[in-house]
Amino acid sequence: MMNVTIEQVESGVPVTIIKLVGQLDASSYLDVIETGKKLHREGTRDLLIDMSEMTFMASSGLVALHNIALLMRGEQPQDPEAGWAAMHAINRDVQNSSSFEAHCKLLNPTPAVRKTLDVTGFANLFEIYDGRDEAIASFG
Amino acid sequence: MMNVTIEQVESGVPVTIIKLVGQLDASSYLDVIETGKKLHREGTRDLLIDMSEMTFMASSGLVALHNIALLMRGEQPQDPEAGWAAMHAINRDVQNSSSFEAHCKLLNPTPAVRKTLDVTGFANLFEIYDGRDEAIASFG
Amino acid sequence: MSAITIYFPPVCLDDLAEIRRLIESAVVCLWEPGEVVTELVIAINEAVTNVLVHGYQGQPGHMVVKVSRDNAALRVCLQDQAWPFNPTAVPTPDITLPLAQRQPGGMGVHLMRQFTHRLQYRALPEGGNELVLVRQIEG
Amino acid sequence: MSAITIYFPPVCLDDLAEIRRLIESAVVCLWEPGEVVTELVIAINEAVTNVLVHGYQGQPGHMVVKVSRDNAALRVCLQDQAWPFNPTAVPTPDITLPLAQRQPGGMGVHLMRQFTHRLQYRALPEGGNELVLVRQIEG
Ligand SMILES: Nc1ncnc2c1ncn2[C@@H]1O[C@H](COP(=O)(O)OP(=O)(O)O)[C@@H](O)[C@H]1O
Ligand SMILES: Nc1ncnc2c1ncn2[C@@H]1O[C@H](COP(=O)(O)OP(=O)(O)O)[C@@H](O)[C@H]1O
Repeated sequence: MMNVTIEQVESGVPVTIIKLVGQLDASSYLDVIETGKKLHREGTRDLLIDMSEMTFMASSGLVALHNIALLMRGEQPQDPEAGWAAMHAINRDVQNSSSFEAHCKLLNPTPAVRKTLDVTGFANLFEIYDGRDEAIASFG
Repeated sequence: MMNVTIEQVESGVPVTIIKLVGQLDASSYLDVIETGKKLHREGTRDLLIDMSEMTFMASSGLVALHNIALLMRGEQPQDPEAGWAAMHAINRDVQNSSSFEAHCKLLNPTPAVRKTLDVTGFANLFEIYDGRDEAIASFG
Repeated sequence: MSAITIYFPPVCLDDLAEIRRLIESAVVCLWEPGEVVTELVIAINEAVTNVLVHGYQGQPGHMVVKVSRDNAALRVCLQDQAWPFNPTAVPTPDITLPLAQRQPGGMGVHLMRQFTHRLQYRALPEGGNELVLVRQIEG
Repeated sequence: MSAITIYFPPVCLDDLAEIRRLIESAVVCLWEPGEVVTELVIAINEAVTNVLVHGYQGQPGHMVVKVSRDNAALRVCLQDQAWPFNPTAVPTPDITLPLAQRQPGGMGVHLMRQFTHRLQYRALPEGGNELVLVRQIEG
């Protein structure tokens, strides 16, 4: 069972914070992807995923992260301006040797989730922050 | 697993508060009785049992209550004055039509423990308090 | 889910808290946590305790627990390999007696009865006992 | 306690959280909560998920889980009645690829390997699969 709360903040760019509360597994990850899609449709381009109260994450949770990260850097056909920004973002990502996702970042995973991110290489793809303010400031 | 913390307060008479933390069942009730005996040996004559963090109580817990309550109203051969007080207490108990234990009272049981006390008649034998101050003041 | 069966290895009183927690986890697979589960677990704990204390007399012994649900009730079936004993034949204690006139103990079967709607006992043909605790959840 | 066996009724993905919790409760009867248990439960969850998703393909199916402990290791044996599939033959994914070049998924067996010390597979003679996850706890 996964509960999701959503918050909008400003930090140069608008940043959406999505807090996942509960257990992210194969029975709940599609809901999380749906939430990501909905946020994207509604204009979210920079997303911070608060994992502090996610008590469990399975490999299907990684699929959700993967999916949402691609969404956040992808094309937005419904809005040419955003589309351009997205293309720009993709360029930035390609140029960026660190290869961290610029538009989807993670906040405060529990030790077990952190280890799951480590052993699957996801910790090399996503910036992981301990502090919320620092995480927000890193966008834009 | 049962953890026990002990505290001494004054309220006309000295009152010992024993807080039972955890699960009181057939594997732990003898330890609680031992604690009661030890307190009695060390002079405790009025006892408040704090049940607020007792997450489980089996019928063996009632045996512990029974045993400790008898101890608290019993004779204390090692001290004539206390012995007299104890005799007096027994007289009070016999005269008291409510038949509540005067020297052993209960604080803040959870709803399930409360119901266990109810359906076994123990709620008619022990005064049960919600407030700690009120419970302490009721002694002496 | 409708039914879960748990086979325990030889267990004794030291294992009681873990047995209780595992059975509670199984019950919670079938019905949401709350008063029904809490009270049913108290009843189950009394049944398990009696098997361990009186049935196996402190020696480690096997136990099988099957929890199941139909629309109207949760059923917990407890099987042991101890000497036959029918707890449903235990007389109801007098709960109005003052403390000094009570024997300590003797409340276990009473709690089972209070916190369930039905107790069903049978001696197993292959030896041992089966006690089913039924707790209604609807209607 | 040394070994606990749980028989599940036909289960599907909706039951996953409860299956996980019940198995965790059983593991915790054998070993104290902490990193070992947390990681082992992640591995078990991946194995169970694969049985439900790929093995039974969303149809309800039976499962038997036996958790046991010897001095040196926790063993979790998972039996199903699905088509034979040997997860130990799944190749190791490349975890150094950038996100855009990765296929989503394919991390389940990898997590099982990372969070256990050994995986043992056999096709059951009567049909179905047995996967044993071994996690060392000492030495
Ligand atoms: N499984 C059992 N095997 C043998 N005797 C039992 C069993 N269960 C209960 N009894 C007997 O029935 C009595 C009443 O049981 P119970 O109401 O649970 O109270 P208690 O166990 O506290 O005495 C016990 O004292 C015991 O003599
Ligand atoms: N029990 C199973 N039955 C059939 N196929 C399976 C089973 N478990 C795994 N597989 C196959 O192995 C692949 C890799 O599994 P896994 O590493 O868990 O990743 P994922 O399940 O996310 O694809 C699966 O995509 C599936 O094709």
